[in-house]
Amino acid sequence: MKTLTFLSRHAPFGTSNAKACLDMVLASAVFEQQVNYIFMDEGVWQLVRGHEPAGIHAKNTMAALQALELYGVENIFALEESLTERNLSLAHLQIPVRLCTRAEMSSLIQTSDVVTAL
Amino acid sequence: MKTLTFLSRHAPFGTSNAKACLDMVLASAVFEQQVNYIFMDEGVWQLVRGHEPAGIHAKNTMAALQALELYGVENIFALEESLTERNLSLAHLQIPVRLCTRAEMSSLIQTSDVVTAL
Amino acid sequence: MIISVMVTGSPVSQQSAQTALSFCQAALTAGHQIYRVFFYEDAVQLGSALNVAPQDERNLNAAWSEFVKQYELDAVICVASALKRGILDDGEASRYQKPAANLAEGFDISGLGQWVDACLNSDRVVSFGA
Amino acid sequence: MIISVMVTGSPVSQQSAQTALSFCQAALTAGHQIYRVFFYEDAVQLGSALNVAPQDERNLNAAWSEFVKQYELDAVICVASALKRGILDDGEASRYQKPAANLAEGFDISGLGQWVDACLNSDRVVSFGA
Amino acid sequence: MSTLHIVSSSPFDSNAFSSALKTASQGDAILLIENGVYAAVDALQIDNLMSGAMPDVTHYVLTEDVDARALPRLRNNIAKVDYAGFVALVCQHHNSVSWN
Amino acid sequence: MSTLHIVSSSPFDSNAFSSALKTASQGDAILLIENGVYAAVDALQIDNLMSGAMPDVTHYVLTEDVDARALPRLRNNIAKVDYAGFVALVCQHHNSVSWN
Repeated sequence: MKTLTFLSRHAPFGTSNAKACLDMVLASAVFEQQVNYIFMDEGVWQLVRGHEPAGIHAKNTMAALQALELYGVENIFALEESLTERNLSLAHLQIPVRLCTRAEMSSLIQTSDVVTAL
Repeated sequence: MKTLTFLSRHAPFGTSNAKACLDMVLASAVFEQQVNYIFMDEGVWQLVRGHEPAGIHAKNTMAALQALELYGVENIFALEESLTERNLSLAHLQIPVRLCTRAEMSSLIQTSDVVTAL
Repeated sequence: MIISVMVTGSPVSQQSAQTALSFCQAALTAGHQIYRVFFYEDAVQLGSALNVAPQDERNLNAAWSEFVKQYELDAVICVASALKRGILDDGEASRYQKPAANLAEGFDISGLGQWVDACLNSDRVVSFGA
Repeated sequence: MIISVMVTGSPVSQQSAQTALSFCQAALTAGHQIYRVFFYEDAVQLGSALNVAPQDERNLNAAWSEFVKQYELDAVICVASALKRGILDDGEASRYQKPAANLAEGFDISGLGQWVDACLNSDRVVSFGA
Repeated sequence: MSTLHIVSSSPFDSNAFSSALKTASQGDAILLIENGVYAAVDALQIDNLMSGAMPDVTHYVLTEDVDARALPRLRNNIAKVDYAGFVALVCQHHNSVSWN
Repeated sequence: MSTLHIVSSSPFDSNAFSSALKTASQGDAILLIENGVYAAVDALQIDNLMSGAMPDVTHYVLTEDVDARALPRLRNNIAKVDYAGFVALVCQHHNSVSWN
């Protein structure tokens, strides 16, 4: 079993990066690998509760994020300083994530076999 | 005659924005309009002398920039603070440009009929 | 007013082509006239007739194609951008001896001059995407 | 070493597909093995056989197609990304009743699982573009 | 003669908003759309950008993009407009600049 | 176990370099490619980013991208590598992260 770590660094909707990262995480889960899914930088906006993208004809991916646990993706992190910079706290988030410090994230990266930033 | 102003805000080679802006300027010149071509933000890197893009299989667009005057594009500006932020001066630049302040640029924008930022 | 619109962003990986469509629809609703829509750079992919959208997502290419047909808009795909990205009408496909054309209905392939012409003949001009 | 490469950037409007090709060529020159190249998101446009490059510019699609054929590399175009962008092989064109296919020689269309498989079977993995 | 500055990239990872802010003249307007709406949030980094901003420049945000992203709290003095308002803003100003 | 951080966007308009710099651990390396090479220039804004950087992280820049852009002057302690050197760096490190 390998450890695959995904860094989701981009906001939802404006570009397809967030969705592209999620699809990769789901594909990795099918292979039953050890997956770390880390939201950082603009990526933390993906977690904010209450998205209503119907007005921009976009798909709400929150259900897919909430279903990650069913797929065996349990290591979901948000970089604490990225939340703080954006005046966000855990109370704003729709899905349960573990907060991590920059040092903890660096350590997760170093102990991974493959790291994908999208 | 209309005044068409182009803001070239992106570095060369990494993306196609710089070339896309240049092509628009050349097309506008054919229509014999009043054209302002302003290099600002990362766009000022396009002007630096000595580009050698053969190693990345890209085309050197400096000749096209130098030929702008022949096409009647004479109002070529570089935003002074963008050069300063990048530790660049007129001595680094391959083509003659007029330096402009932020206020002068704002004024050029306000008196234009169409402004295109690329 | 007479309005022209330029779109430059990739229709799949950027939001700009979606924003531009909503803007154009709102402009017509408000009684304005659209002189031309010009697709430049990655936005020329909106002209592909071969794309297939996932069942639960909007097919933006089809939505644009239907919109320009319904209102008989002048929708121009930049030829230089299109050739580089493999968007061809029958004429270009035959000129370059390519096995197929893929331009969707409602769009024309033409030069950058069409955009300059739009700038000269419109009261307002708006760009979407990078 | 066994290396796999993912490319995500638009081949025309971003440099990443060019960088990735030079990297792969250097990897082979250094004696490494390329297990797979995976094209995702806007990079799937590299698989278009319809593109026409300006005479004074490199045709990056053709360069990639020739490279993967010459070294018999496994070059996979992500099917989900490709369908959205109108890149089709004969099978997909017929399945979705599209008038033409446009996939260039040397590429295969397949799923994201091919990339995960590459991650599991390679010593090193590098991504280009976003 | 005034200009509508349309910003579509987030101020947290692009200089588009900062550049628009420094370029806008008195009487101009700034409209935040797409990921540009993150420039409407109430956060220190945005305050810092705003501190040197020209007064008498009205800031707008596109409702559809705010709703899609569920922005928790907007900074003061931002007006919401829908697509019809977007069109009206384009018509009210002499020209527009799209900052990406 | 060390990581190669590959940065391909300019620090003047993207947070990629800044984020890589803050994430890199001791013994990691940062390789600047494409528009990322602008993070190698000798300018105040880059100095400011570097001031909080982890020591013992080696910085490299891809020669072909530097030559293409004719960077006037590089900051100190940056090593140049060509594509062969890029491949070698990938092999020398346990994994890589591409920051765009």
